[in-house]
This record gives sequence, structure tokens and C-alpha cells, in this order.
Amino acid sequence: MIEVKEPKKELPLIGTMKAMAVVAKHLFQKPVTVQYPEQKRELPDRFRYRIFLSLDDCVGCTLCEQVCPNISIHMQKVDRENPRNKRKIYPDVNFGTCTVCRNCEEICPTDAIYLTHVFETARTRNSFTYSPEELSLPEDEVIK
Amino acid sequence: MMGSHISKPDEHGWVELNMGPQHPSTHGVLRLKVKLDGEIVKEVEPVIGYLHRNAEKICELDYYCDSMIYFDRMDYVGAMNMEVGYLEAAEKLLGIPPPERVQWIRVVMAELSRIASHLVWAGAFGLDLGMLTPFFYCFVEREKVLRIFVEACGSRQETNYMSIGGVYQDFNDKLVHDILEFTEQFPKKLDDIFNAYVKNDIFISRTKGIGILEPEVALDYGVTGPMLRASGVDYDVRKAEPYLVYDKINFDVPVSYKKDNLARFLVRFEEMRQAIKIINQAVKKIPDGPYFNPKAKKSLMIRLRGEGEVYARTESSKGEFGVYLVGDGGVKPYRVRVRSPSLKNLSVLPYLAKDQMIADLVAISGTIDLVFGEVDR
Amino acid sequence: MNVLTRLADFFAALGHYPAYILAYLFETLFLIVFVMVSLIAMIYIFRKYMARLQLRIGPNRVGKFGTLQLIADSLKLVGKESILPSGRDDLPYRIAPIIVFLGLVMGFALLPYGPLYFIGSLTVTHSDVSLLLLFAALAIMPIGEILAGISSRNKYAVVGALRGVAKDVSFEIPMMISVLALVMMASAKTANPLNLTNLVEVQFIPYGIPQVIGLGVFFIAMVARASFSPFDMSESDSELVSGHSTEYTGMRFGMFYMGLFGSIFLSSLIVSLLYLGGYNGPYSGYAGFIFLIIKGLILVLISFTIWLSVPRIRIDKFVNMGWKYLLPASIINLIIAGVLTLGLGI
Amino acid sequence: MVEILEESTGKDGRRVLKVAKEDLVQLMKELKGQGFVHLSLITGIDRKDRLEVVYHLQNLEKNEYIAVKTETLDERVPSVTSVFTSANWDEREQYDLMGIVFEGHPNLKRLFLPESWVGHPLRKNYDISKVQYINMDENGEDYATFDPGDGW
Repeated sequence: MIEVKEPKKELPLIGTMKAMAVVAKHLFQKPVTVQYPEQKRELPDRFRYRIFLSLDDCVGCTLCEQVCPNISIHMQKVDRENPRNKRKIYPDVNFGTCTVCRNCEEICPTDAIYLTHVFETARTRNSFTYSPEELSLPEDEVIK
Repeated sequence: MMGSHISKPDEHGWVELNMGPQHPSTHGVLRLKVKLDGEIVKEVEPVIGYLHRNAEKICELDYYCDSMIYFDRMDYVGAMNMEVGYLEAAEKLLGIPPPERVQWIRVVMAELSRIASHLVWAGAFGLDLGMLTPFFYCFVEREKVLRIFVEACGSRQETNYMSIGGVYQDFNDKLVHDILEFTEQFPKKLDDIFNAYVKNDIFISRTKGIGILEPEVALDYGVTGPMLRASGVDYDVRKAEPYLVYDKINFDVPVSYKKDNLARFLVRFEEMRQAIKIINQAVKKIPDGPYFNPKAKKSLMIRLRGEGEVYARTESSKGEFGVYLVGDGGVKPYRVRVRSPSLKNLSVLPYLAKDQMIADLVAISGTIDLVFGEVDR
Repeated sequence: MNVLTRLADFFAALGHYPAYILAYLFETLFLIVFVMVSLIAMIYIFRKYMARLQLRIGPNRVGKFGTLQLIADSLKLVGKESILPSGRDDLPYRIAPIIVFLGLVMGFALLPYGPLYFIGSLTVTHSDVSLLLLFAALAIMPIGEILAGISSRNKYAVVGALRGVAKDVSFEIPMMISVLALVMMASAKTANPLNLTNLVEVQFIPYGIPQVIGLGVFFIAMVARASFSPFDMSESDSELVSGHSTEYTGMRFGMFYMGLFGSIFLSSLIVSLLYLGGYNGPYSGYAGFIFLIIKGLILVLISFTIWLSVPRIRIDKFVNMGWKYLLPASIINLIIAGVLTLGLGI
Repeated sequence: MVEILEESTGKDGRRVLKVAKEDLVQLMKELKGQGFVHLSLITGIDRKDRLEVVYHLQNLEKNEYIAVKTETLDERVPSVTSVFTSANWDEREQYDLMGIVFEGHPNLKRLFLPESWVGHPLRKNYDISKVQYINMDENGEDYATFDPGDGW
């Protein structure tokens, strides 16, 4: 335990001026702002946002649907030949409610669903849900 | 604004004023029904629940491993502390203790997020008092902490970094290097922020001797954390009932006997300095080993079963954060109960703000350090 | 030779009176343009300066370095719908922002601006009691704020207006007493010390040096007059939402906003005129106006630093300060001024 | 002296006392006399056939943390606000979400939800598929409604 001492009492006005000097000192420091669309900070390796789905790897086990805390993932029927996915069900993701918790990526037994560095997504309110095919496409193709 | 129109004063000649839920100083969605006698606050009635999501019910409907993100969203400015609190309970209930390495990692992350939380508080408190600039210095520093979080787990605020029996992703040398770099430059910046506040006569006059909370009253209302310690009660869960590896770390608990706003301010700043001390020790001591308990393998995440009752408490940045878990042997918890420190600390506001001025009501509610995700849950 | 006579000469062909009427009209127009330009410059400087203090960049998208940002903002304010609260007291509610803005322009009109190169003196008003007129004009602005607070029928606004009254009462008297000391000192040198031009021109030594206490008291009073932090109790945004201007939107709010920044510039100019030698300086016959603006801008930057780094003082503490510290200090300053004038003959 | 029905140790190593609800206030008073000055948490648990209320108490000097349990069949439990002020909001919260009526509480109103909310969400038989919407009336008070058009 340590007792916190009250700071030394400053002379009236002198203390205020010292505090002002502390603030005014920052006038000569570089701004920290990043001008976003022109400048971009590099993303750390583990940064995660947009979910991708590899249609070839997905076995349709529904584990991601079960583990999703927000019920953002639902299994959809997709007519696609895949010997590993007999039931022909693939997950879709509603990015309106997705919290990017990474649980689906962690639990996926075949690493078919994974999160990526893509974060510049722009959708309207009615199209937050990405269908399985859209999940497997790059973002700029989806927006088209 | 609803209710802010002039109405007839009541029988005492008091005027009712409705501050919030959208008000610049209420840190979210606090609504205060205030009875005013001129400038003097005669009665305060906090009205809460505008951010209520009933996280307890949602946790009951989900698997044990899924509840983490709802705990992140309770104290969203210091999410790691919430995760530690939940896992303390869940791991005891499920019988999956984390490996040694994980415990040290969790200590580092919890203390980093304590710094992040206190920095938000310090900046917002300045805004409450009308200081515009130190807010930005606090957030510049906080951004560095959040950058470390992104590097560790990919998310800034709602991290979802820890999982039952471990952490999702391991520490690496770059992270350790970044954390050490941060702890090296942070104390100097912290002193700058500190001086920008306490050297100011007006700041001292706004905080000193205002909002005095006697220790008996504080305990009676269930106040914990920095507020309780600023009232002169030397109590910290990290010391009293050490969880993780806090008993192997050398740190001090700051206490003040002045009981006022200034004391709370000073205690929180000292806590940040102590947190740096803890991080510096813990980062260097992280042992090698697995970062995941093999009993909680990834594919088994949703099949964990727990039975019995566990109450675990941790020292979050706001105070004593308790999680009471009741399991019935199923894959989902039977009952989850959260003791949120902000809620208890808020309940003392009507007592503190009685017969103070409006300006002091704002200052006092600033020192309580409210985060509404946690109050309303 | 000043602007007025030059303009009158220009219109001399129209006869004596029409020429002077036109000259006054044009001069007023120039003045309003000057006020608007300085307001925009003030807000731009404030935003850039605030941004740099806060480790940001500030406006930089509209125009080069964001210089057109303010024009865009004012267009936005003009284009916005002015929402009128239903329970308002209509006439005071509507005229309150105009009163504030009018007080501001009148204050600017009464200042002596000093000579600028070949144009000559830029002073608009040539009155022998311009000092009195100036403080009369300054007293108009708070009336507008109080009217706004009371007429908009909002509890926050009423509390803000009440605070404004308490604030004005407590700094007005020390301010006037410290100005009295100035007049006392100037009266030894000039026959007409109430004329601002005379008051400035007798400052061979700026009055801020013999009257340090007076400068301090007057500067604090001027900061309180402009009502920014630490003395923005009447519109304290974290307590009373926005104080007296809570219920104002659109251009009406814009007038209060401009009133705030204008009065910062105005009070800086007044302080530099009264205490820092105004437009006196080397080659002041040619560049006096520039000296005045530079001194004013330095004071403006100091004011902004105070605004951005000091917390808001509590209203009762401020009233205490006004009556217990500022008033005695200003009286002491008056005595010192008396001693200096009569005893030492400075 | 209060009759303690059962004394056990929980999975977390904390002492658990079980009492009848009639003895609750008396026990709390005694515990407060023994130094348990901090009532940390009140939890209601819906056991389907009965409601269980758990009080977590803390003794700061001895550094001891215990739980007191009581049960009720008719949703009624005596309030302990007369002993601990901190029980005030906790009991309101449990009344709000769990529907436990604390007898003798000075101001037993809902804490989070508006007064007109139907049901208590933490009950096991609460139907979460019925959505309730919240709106505000002219006086600034909230009310709940089942009509989606009326809510926000």
C-alpha cells in the first residue's frame, strides 16, 4: 500500500501558467492524425475483419452456425458439386450483426472459413448478408 | 429536449431538471432527474437502463465459450479485464485451469486495458470540467495501447482475446518489444497529462474537498475499486484474493485518505503508474510453454460442461468485478450473474451530489468513472 | 488624414453633406467587411491552433489548407432550418442574436485602428468620449445573451442566463476601476483622456508596465466578457448543454458563435490598445495598424491557449474572485496610478 | 441465534450458509455485527419450482467472502435494505429481471426496464420470441408495448 500524496501547492496563477505551458508545448509536436484515404497505416498481421469462405473446403458441419454468438451465420443450400459436402449446405454471414469474434474461424475443422485483412466494405442496409458465393469472392467483385 | 422546458416549481420551490440521456456530460446514456433550488442540487435520481441488453440472459442461451464477447461489451473501454473476470469463474466451473504462460499473458493484457480504461476516464473527466485539450493526449496514449491489442488479437476494443483455458493467439517477440517500448515512453507522457491537470489552480479548486465519500458510507453502498481506495480503505482484490499470478508480482495499492474528487483522480493516476510497474515485471517473466490448455481444444469449445456454483471476483478498472456462474451439467450455463462495479458506484451518486452545485454534480459523476455497457449490461 | 476625409474628398463633387453621408456609409460597409473577415480569420486560426495543440491537423479538405472550410460552414449554417421552440417569447427570442452581433460591430466601430501606409488613419469614429462609448457598446452584448436565455423557455438556458448575470455583475466594476486608473494617468498628459486616440498616443511607455495589476485585472475581465473557458459558465457545455444558446439553431446560433469569436478579437484589440501601446511602435505613422493587429493576434493566441487548457471555474468561485480579489486589486491599482501620476509625474 | 439449515463449501472454496427466508434479516444483522459490512451481490436463481436468492457478503478485515442462500416458493423474500443500503439497487434489479418481490423495500420499482414491461426476462419460462418495443410518452417516461409500429 502506498498513500497518494496531494500535489505540492502552486502559487496562484503560476501553477495555471505551468499547466498552460504543458499544453502549449504540444504545439511543436507532430500531429498524430492519419489522412485516411490517402495515407493508410499498415495493418498488423492478426488484424481481422472480412470473413472469407473456401467453398471447396467447407464440409457443411454447421459448427460455425452453432458457435456464432450473435446468430449471424446461417446455413444455406447451395447447388454445387463438392464430394466433401454431401448435404450441400454452406454458411452465409450477416455482417450487420457480426462482431468479428473469430469463433467461427477457430472452430472450423477444415479451415474453410477464415477472417482476413479486408476491411473496406460498403453495403447498404438490406445487403449486409453475404451469401456463400459472395463470401468466397474478393470484396471488389462482391460490390459489383 | 424532453422535460427541460420550464414547468411550475414544486412545493419546496424546486425545479425539476432532466439531464440526459443525451447530455454532454453523462458519459453515455445516464439520465439524472435533478431537483434544483437555483444552482443547488437538492435531489438526484439516476434513471438507467437505456443500454440494457440483458447480457445475463444472452449468456444463458449461449455456450460457455461464446459469452466472452458479451463480457467484452460490458466495460468496452477496458475489455480485457472483463474477460479475465469471466474466465476466472468459467475455468473454475469447467475445471480447466490455464497454463502458467497464459496467466502471465493475461496479467499483462489486463493491466494494459486498465491503463486504456483509466486514460479514457482521465480525458473525459477533463471534458466534464471544461478542459478540452488533455482529452486528446489521453487518447493518443490510449491509441498506442489499442495498437498493441490489435497486434495481439486483431481487434481494438472488443478484443475476444482470451478463451477458456488459454488465449486465442500466442505472444511473440514483436509484441513483447512493442509493450516494452510503450511502457518506456508512457510514464513521461503520463506525467505531462498529470501536470496539465493538477498544476492548474482552477482544477484543484474544482476537485479538492468536493464530493467527500466517507469510508463507512462507501462500504454501505457497495462502492469498490479506486473510489473505495480514495476513501481510505486499503482494499484491492488483487492483493486480498490474488487471482492469476498477482501474488508473484511486486506492486503497491494506492490509497488516499482525502476522500474527495481530487483523491479519486490521484488514485487512478497512481494506478496507471503501478500498472506500468506490473507490466514491466510480467512481460519479462512470461515463461515458455503452451498457450492453450489441451483439455479445451478448439474443436471441443462448444462441448464443455460445467456443474456447480462458482463466484469469482477480479479487480477491474472500475472496481470489484464479480461473476457468479451456476452450471447444471449442460453445455450452456444455467445462470450467469455479473456484479458490475459501475452500477454500485453509481448508486452512491444521489448521496454524493445532494446539496452540491450543478457544476459539482457533473464533476462528481465524472469521478465515478461510469461505463454504461457495464452499468446496464 | 483619415479614411473618412479621403472618402469625403472623393465624393466632394456631390456637395458637403451628401459627400459625408456617403463617406460614412462606405466606411460602415468597410467596417462590416473588416469584422466579417476578421471573424472568419479568427475561427480559422482557432481551429488550426486548437488542432495543433491537440496533435491534430485541423481543417484541410476544403480549399488549400482548409481556408474555405469556414465559408462552407457558414453556408451550411445559413442553409439550415432555424427551429423555433414552441414556448418561446417571440420578440426577445428573435432579437437576442441580433443584439449580440450589433454590440460586437459597434465595439469594432469605436476602436482607433491607427494609420496604415498611405491610406492614413483607419479610425472610424472620431468622438471625444469614445472610451465611454466603447464600454457602453460592450455592455450591450451580455443583454442579448440574457434575453436569449430567458426568452427561449428552457431550464438550461435560464440557468445559463442567471449565471451570465451573476458573472457580469462581478467583473464589471473591477474592470471599470482599472480603466479609471488609465484615464487618471493619461489625464496628466492630455486634455481629453476619454478619447481613445489620445489615450493610445500618450503611451510612450505602454501602460501595462506601470499598471501590471491593472493589466491583469482588465485581461481577466475581458476573458470573462468574451465568455470562453475558464469563464464560460453561462454556456458551459458539459453542465448546461449550451447555456443561453441551447434552443438556437441555424444562423441565429451562428450569430452567437460569431459573437464569441468576435468578442475574443475585440477584447484582445482593446487590451492591446489600452495597455500595450496599441498602434504605437517604430514607424507607427506608416504601420501602426499592423502593430495593432500583431499585438492583438498575440493576445488572441494567449486567450486560445487559456481556453483550451484551463477547466471551467465554478460560478460561486468566480463571483467570489470578482468581489474578493479583483475589486481590491483594481483599487490598489488605482492608488498606484494616483501615486505615479501625482507623486512622480509619469 | 439463527438456525442455519445447511453449511457447505462451494466449488470456489467459499462458505455457503443456507437459511429459511424468515430468518434472513436476523442473520444479516448478525453477520453485519461480525464484520461482514459489505453486501457485494444479490442473485436470484430460477430453479423452475422455486426461486433461490443468494447474497454474497464480504468481511474486509478477515478477508472472508461468504454466500448466504435462501429459498422461496411464493416469489417473496424479506428485503435487507434496512441492514445494507447497497441492497437497494440490487433488489430492484432482481425484482426487475427475476420477479422476486422483496417485502419491505422502500422503493421497489424496475431498475432497467420500463414499468409497463410484461414479464421478467431472466425467468426460465420467459418467452423471448415476443418482442417488446420501448417508446417515450410526452412526460419523458418510458413505456413498453408489443406493437412494433408504436415503438422506435
